[in-house]
Amino acid sequence: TGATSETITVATVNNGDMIRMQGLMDDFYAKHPDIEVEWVTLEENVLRQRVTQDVATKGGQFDVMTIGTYEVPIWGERGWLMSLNDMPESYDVDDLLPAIRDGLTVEGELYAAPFYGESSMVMYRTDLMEAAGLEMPDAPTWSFIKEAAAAMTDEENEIYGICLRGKAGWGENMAFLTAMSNSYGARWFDMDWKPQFDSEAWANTLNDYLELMNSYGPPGASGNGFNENLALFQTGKCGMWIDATVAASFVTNPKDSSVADKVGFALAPDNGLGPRGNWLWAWNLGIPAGTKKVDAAKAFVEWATSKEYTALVAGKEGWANVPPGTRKSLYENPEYQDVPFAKMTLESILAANPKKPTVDEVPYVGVQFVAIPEFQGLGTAVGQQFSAALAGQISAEQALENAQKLTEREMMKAGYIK
Amino acid sequence: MATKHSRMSARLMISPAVLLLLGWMLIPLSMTLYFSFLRYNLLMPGMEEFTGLTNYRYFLTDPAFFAALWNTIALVLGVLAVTVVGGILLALLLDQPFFGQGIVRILVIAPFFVMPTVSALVWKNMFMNPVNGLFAHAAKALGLQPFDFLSSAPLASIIGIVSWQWLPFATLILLTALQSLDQEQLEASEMDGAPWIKRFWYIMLPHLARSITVVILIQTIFLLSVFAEILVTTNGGPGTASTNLTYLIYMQSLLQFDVGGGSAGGVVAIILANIVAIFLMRMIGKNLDA
Amino acid sequence: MARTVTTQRKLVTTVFAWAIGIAIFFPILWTILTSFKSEAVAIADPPVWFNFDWTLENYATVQERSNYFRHFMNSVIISVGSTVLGLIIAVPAAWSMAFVPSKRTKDILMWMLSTKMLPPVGVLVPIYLLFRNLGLLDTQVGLIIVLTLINLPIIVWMLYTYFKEIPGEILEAARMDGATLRSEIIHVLTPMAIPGMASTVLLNIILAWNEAFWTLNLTAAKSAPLTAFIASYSSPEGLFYAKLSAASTMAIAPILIMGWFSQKQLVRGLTFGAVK
Amino acid sequence: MGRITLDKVRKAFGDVEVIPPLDLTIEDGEFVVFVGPSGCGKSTLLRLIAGLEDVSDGQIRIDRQDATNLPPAKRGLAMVFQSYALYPHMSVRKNIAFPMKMAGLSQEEQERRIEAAAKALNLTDYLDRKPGQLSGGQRQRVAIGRAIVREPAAFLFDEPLSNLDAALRVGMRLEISELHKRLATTMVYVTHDQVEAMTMADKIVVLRAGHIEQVGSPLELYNTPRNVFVAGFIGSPKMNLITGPEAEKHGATTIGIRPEHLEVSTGSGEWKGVIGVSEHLGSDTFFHVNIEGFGEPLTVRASGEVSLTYGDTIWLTPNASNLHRFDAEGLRIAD
Amino acid sequence: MGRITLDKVRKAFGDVEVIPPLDLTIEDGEFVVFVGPSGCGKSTLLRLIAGLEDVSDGQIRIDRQDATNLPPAKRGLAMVFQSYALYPHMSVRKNIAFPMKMAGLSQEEQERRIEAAAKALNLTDYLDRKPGQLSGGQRQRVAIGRAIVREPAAFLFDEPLSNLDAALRVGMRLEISELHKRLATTMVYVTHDQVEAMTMADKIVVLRAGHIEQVGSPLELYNTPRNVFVAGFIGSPKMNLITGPEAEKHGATTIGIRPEHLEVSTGSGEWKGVIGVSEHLGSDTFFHVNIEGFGEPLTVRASGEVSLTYGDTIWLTPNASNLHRFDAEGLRIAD
Ligand SMILES: Nc1ncnc2c1ncn2[C@@H]1O[C@H](COP(=O)(O)OP(=O)(O)OP(=O)(O)O)[C@@H](O)[C@H]1O
Ligand SMILES: Nc1ncnc2c1ncn2[C@@H]1O[C@H](COP(=O)(O)OP(=O)(O)OP(=O)(O)O)[C@@H](O)[C@H]1O
Ligand SMILES: [Mg+2]
Ligand SMILES: [Mg+2]
Repeated sequence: TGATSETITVATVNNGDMIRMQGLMDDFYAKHPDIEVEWVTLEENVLRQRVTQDVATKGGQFDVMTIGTYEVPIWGERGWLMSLNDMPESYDVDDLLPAIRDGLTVEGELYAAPFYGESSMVMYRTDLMEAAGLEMPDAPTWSFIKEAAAAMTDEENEIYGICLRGKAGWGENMAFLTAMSNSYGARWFDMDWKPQFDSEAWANTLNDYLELMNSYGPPGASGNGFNENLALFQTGKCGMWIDATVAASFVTNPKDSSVADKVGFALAPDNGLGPRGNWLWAWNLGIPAGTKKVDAAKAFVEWATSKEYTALVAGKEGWANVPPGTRKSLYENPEYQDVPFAKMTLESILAANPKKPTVDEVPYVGVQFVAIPEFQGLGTAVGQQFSAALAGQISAEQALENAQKLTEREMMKAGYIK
Repeated sequence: MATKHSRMSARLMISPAVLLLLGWMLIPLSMTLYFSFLRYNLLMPGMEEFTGLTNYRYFLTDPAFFAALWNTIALVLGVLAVTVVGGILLALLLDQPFFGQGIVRILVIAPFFVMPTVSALVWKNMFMNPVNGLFAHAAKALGLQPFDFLSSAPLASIIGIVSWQWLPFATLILLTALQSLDQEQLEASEMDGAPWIKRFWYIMLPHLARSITVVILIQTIFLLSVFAEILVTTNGGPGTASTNLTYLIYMQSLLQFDVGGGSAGGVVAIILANIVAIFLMRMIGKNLDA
Repeated sequence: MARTVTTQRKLVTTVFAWAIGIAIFFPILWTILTSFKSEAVAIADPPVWFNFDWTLENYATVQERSNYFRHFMNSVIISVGSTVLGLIIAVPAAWSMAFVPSKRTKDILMWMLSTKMLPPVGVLVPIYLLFRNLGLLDTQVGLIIVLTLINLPIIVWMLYTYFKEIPGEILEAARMDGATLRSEIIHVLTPMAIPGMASTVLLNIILAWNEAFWTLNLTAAKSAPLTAFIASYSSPEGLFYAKLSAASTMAIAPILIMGWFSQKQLVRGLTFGAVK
Repeated sequence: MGRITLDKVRKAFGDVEVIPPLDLTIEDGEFVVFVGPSGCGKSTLLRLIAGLEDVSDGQIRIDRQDATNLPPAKRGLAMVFQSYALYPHMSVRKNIAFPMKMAGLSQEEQERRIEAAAKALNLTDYLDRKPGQLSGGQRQRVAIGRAIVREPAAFLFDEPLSNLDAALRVGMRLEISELHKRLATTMVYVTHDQVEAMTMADKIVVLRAGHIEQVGSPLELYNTPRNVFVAGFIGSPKMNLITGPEAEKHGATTIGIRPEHLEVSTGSGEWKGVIGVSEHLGSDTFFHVNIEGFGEPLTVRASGEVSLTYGDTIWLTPNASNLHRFDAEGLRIAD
Repeated sequence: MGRITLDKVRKAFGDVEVIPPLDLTIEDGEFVVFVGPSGCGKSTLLRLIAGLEDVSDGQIRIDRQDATNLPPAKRGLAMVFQSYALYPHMSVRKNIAFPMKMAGLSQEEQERRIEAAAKALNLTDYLDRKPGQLSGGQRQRVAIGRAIVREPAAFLFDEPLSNLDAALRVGMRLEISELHKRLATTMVYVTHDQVEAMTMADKIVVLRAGHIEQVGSPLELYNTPRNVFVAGFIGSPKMNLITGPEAEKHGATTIGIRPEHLEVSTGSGEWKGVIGVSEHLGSDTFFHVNIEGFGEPLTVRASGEVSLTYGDTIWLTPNASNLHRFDAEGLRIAD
């Protein structure tokens, strides 16, 4: 690095794709010898807290931040992010999947570049399904899922029909439950921002969820998040798992997974009401408005989210491991089409609609979240109630009642309702 | 010792420490106090406005507040009970002659050096995990249903983890104290016809009183702000079953970025901590003078 | 009780004490063992004890992911720096309290301790803003200052208890011998308090090394210590017990080794005046 | 009631034999004092009797009963420690009551005995204080009180007065003597203080390196020390010991003469010397006199005030009947 | 060189006046001993002279110079503490060198003085040891060595021997006396030991509650104590003080007679009494004699061994010329 070299600090989440990128930096350095990158790798919740705090107080500790689709519109609106509309031609902005790109655009300005996108889907064990004498349709219903779970459960051998998220957190159990509730016709708020947990639809959602987990789920489910479930599934303890599409590459990777060759995929279940129980999410790279190293930061964002990067990963680690869900061109690539979960991932992403997530109309944007600043706290608090219900500490009714009350309280405090 | 000159130097020499700590306390404290009267969310800059006691009203009427208060007390008392009783028993054991005393002492001390985050991670994943954890393996080997520690008994599990970290500290101090007990006192009581258990009760335990007080004081200071262990293991849940005050404030100010509400919580916590402090200081003051 | 302890009784005690010692140490032992296993072996049921293919792969993976050495150096600089700074401030203060006590001495001491009871989360935002304005975010100096302030009460208290055990007559003798206050502290008090100082230093390094709230929140990359290093492992994807174990072992090993080597000093000094 | 017999009692710590096989009988009601240089095994011997140490060999009998393997509490002895070993967290009353509480005595009986002991020891006003609030002498009395109430077969004292200042020591010495007169219980007392040994003992046991050098009444030891060691050890100021030609004149390897048995004259006498340091106490005057041919200066005591001083020449005459003679082995040569 | 004058020196701790205004002159080269009961202010007075405490009022002059506000280091005095106050982390050599190092003396000069002091105090072999490896007496000598090398205007000693055992105390007492003879430097010495005061002092200052009760040479104090307090305080064993009708017979409120000034007879004498405790030291015998009409028993000293014992009746006759008479205020009535 020469005398003119610039050092940028990149905050990332500790997931596999991001970590893989850290191993591929030689390519970036070769192209940008005058830039050095410092990594700050944090667990999701900590990351979110740290970057939000930094961007809101203009702390200036980071030059590039990894943020979710939840943050981008809120931050963009507040002018906390640099616009990325001036990306060079070669970046090919139009290649981004519209559903993803729309979520990152506020009033015509693109505020973050998607690193990977995901939805959720059903992953299941083909061998167990076969043994149970069932066949998974491409678009199953919730009742089929229940039936299959019952059929696959074999507690004696530590095989649990279904693994779902139970750990409290708006990005953990509430991501799943909110998405699930959409397919039940439930919603967080009505058009007057009145919380809806006292609705029939929510009661059905929660009761079904609890019944599934209590009867066919693994023990300790109230502490399970994405990672815990992944470990369970990889070790062959789950019959089905409904979770992020990115998980597909892990469960089919023979190095880590003992069931790599016995996994099938299906769309998230529905209840025949229209919406399916899947979500839409992307991890994106954004540049905080305060940074003094705009050019270097942009160069990095461009590199990390480019088609070339995808090709680089494919070359080094195979197509199954490229960051999915951001570009049309990837799904048009014949080599990628050979990847077993490619089709289902794309379909899942296309099946989600952040602007109209549920049956009834809502005043907010977001499939598995509500894009208002208060949602992090709200989602987590409600998530804790549901997690307590799952742990058997309170009843479902009690959990819903608590959720309703605390949401009302917070919305009142925040001034949405009188 | 007590000439005017030395008194003056003394005042001069203590002032850096006092002024620094005063600054460390007063500057953030006054800012916190100020924020606590504002409607102030980090995510909504420019909308700060004075709201009087609203933040306090919301914080104090939050059902989670009482749960957190209770959990804080339970956590502190639980860990204290385990570490003090366990520490005394361990100190008694380590005070006996046996082979390899030095090595065993090293083994017993070790948890004290482990970062809270690391210990929480290790306990949570490798021991208490109901599927892959070692306890689950053990339970299954015995033909029992694995117990789901962190969701069925979250607070107790955290108490266990924290106790594991603090047990060495209590043991060390109590062991030193035990070894400082005048042997002649023990011999005198033996001559006086006291059997072992009475010697322990009437002679050793009173001798340890002062050290126990110190252990309680120091540990309370650290236990009131236990945070990493909760964040890593249970995130305060399920529900609010393992949320303590520190964690509650964390949720307010750093998850919801409600600086106003969090500050109000901070002020409440500071007041409560000071009540505990006064209580403790009284106790320790009495015991340390004697 | 200098009566002969029968060998039999000693054996029983030995077995018992070792069992408990190993039980207490077990989580650490298991972590270290696991760090040498492959991920699959790490979660094997029944557990595998020693009979597995020992591998260093996890360490390699961990090192590849983050620059261990830099975090380590930051930890060293921050914990040693805050300890040295703390001593410089605390020695004079403890001198005053121990040798020129006044009615308020104990109140001051207790007040100092009570500052430690402030919940850090309650004042994070103000401190963060303050640090931003002073340009101290993600600097070693900033962390040294914070950790010094956090641990100062403990340092002062410990030193105070050691100093109090030093007979005032010795300092008076030095004064009679023509020593100035400075040489009194440097030539007489400090060397006499070496054992106590050693254990103060050790305890403070341990506390600073393990402090996870401020170090995590006030740093980004440049000055992040090992607590930040471990933060990225709190839930990686897939099977991670072995990698977690390797990272954990790397994070605690330095302080564990230091602690073991100096446990005599630590134990001797860790009394906080609890023992008369 | 309190006869203690040691029969070939031996004690070794590891490989070090601290007490070679030793026989000793302490009669009922006797006041026996163990003296000897530091490290000679006085405390060890006492602790063997108490049961606080196990004997390596031999037998201890208390009242004809074999007590060798009895635990301390069962031997019926009470011990007063040098450090007093009071229980610092208990009031004086509780301290004194402790052995009775352990023995399960009734509350009234306890009260009665505490009252009696407190009165005898002048502690009545201090019963509710903690030991920390008492002076050294008062603490010592509490320790004795705690021993008395058990009504033991014998009392064991390990240098009980050595932590007190001179004036107090004199007082406590008298009190213990009176106590012994009153209770007539066996007492075994360890000290390295000359005066205590001489004034309190019925029988003194002089120990050296775990060996008994001589056993006898104080005046026996003063008048007829069995060897040079005892001669030099008993008496204060120390006996002057002279070797060389002067001793040979008396047909001995060593002769000894006590400072109080030398006559001083400014005119004439047997030995001519020059006064070195002189100490005038009013009641007595001590001279350190350098005599040619003698190695060490002789210490001389003169009664009352004698106005001789540094550098004066004087003559000393030993009182023939008080001259002690010892042979090459250091043993006394009988007259 | 070393004349110290206290002029109306007063000291109060807070509201408690420990030393009421007090005048005292210590002449150059004098050996002055402060005695008095515990807590009477001896140490405080010494520390005022040293500068370790501020005077509340009055003036301290050292060699005619006002030293009242000088810091300790500037007064040119050296102090030897009861606890020795050696620097435990320094070798004996370093300990002794410390004051010279502080004064910035040259290396050679330091060496020279250390050699000299070590030789004088018999410490040459121990120069490289740490204080922890020395016996009590050796430590005390190091403390003195450290004081000597500064060549101070005066030495201050605060009970320097009270931590030593009896035998060592005698030896060190002699050494300090000899040192004083040799150096002829002013020495101020605090003790509560009778014998030390009597044997070492040129001048004794008797203090009570911060007041000077009497100043004089040891024998002056022994022979003509100015009041009952001094009479009772100086001399060992204590003077017998008798009040009541017997005293009135001699035209006094209190009469005093020292134990060594009472003649014992089994036949006849002035006072008839019964022997209580008797202490036989060989060289002397002390009787505690109960006499009807006298409150306290009288202590009597007889030279050598006297074979009287508990319960015997004897007659005592005071030596008339040694009888002290005191009035109602306790002041001496001149003969
Ligand atoms: N527990 C022990 N282990 C090994 N040696 C011991 C032990 N206790 C005493 N000794 C040794 O036994 C010898 C006699 O010790 P003891 O305490 O009986 O002497 P003492 O006559 O009481 O001396 P002092 O007058 O100093 O109290 C000493 O050499 C001592 O070092
Ligand atoms: N720093 C102090 N603060 C308050 N009172 C003090 C202080 N130092 C001494 N005193 C009081 O002053 C009085 C005289 O004390 P000092 O130490 O001079 O007595 P002393 O004659 O040396 O006694 P001792 O023979 O016991 O050493 C005592 O009543 C003591 O309690
Ligand atoms: Mg002894
Ligand atoms: Mg004094």
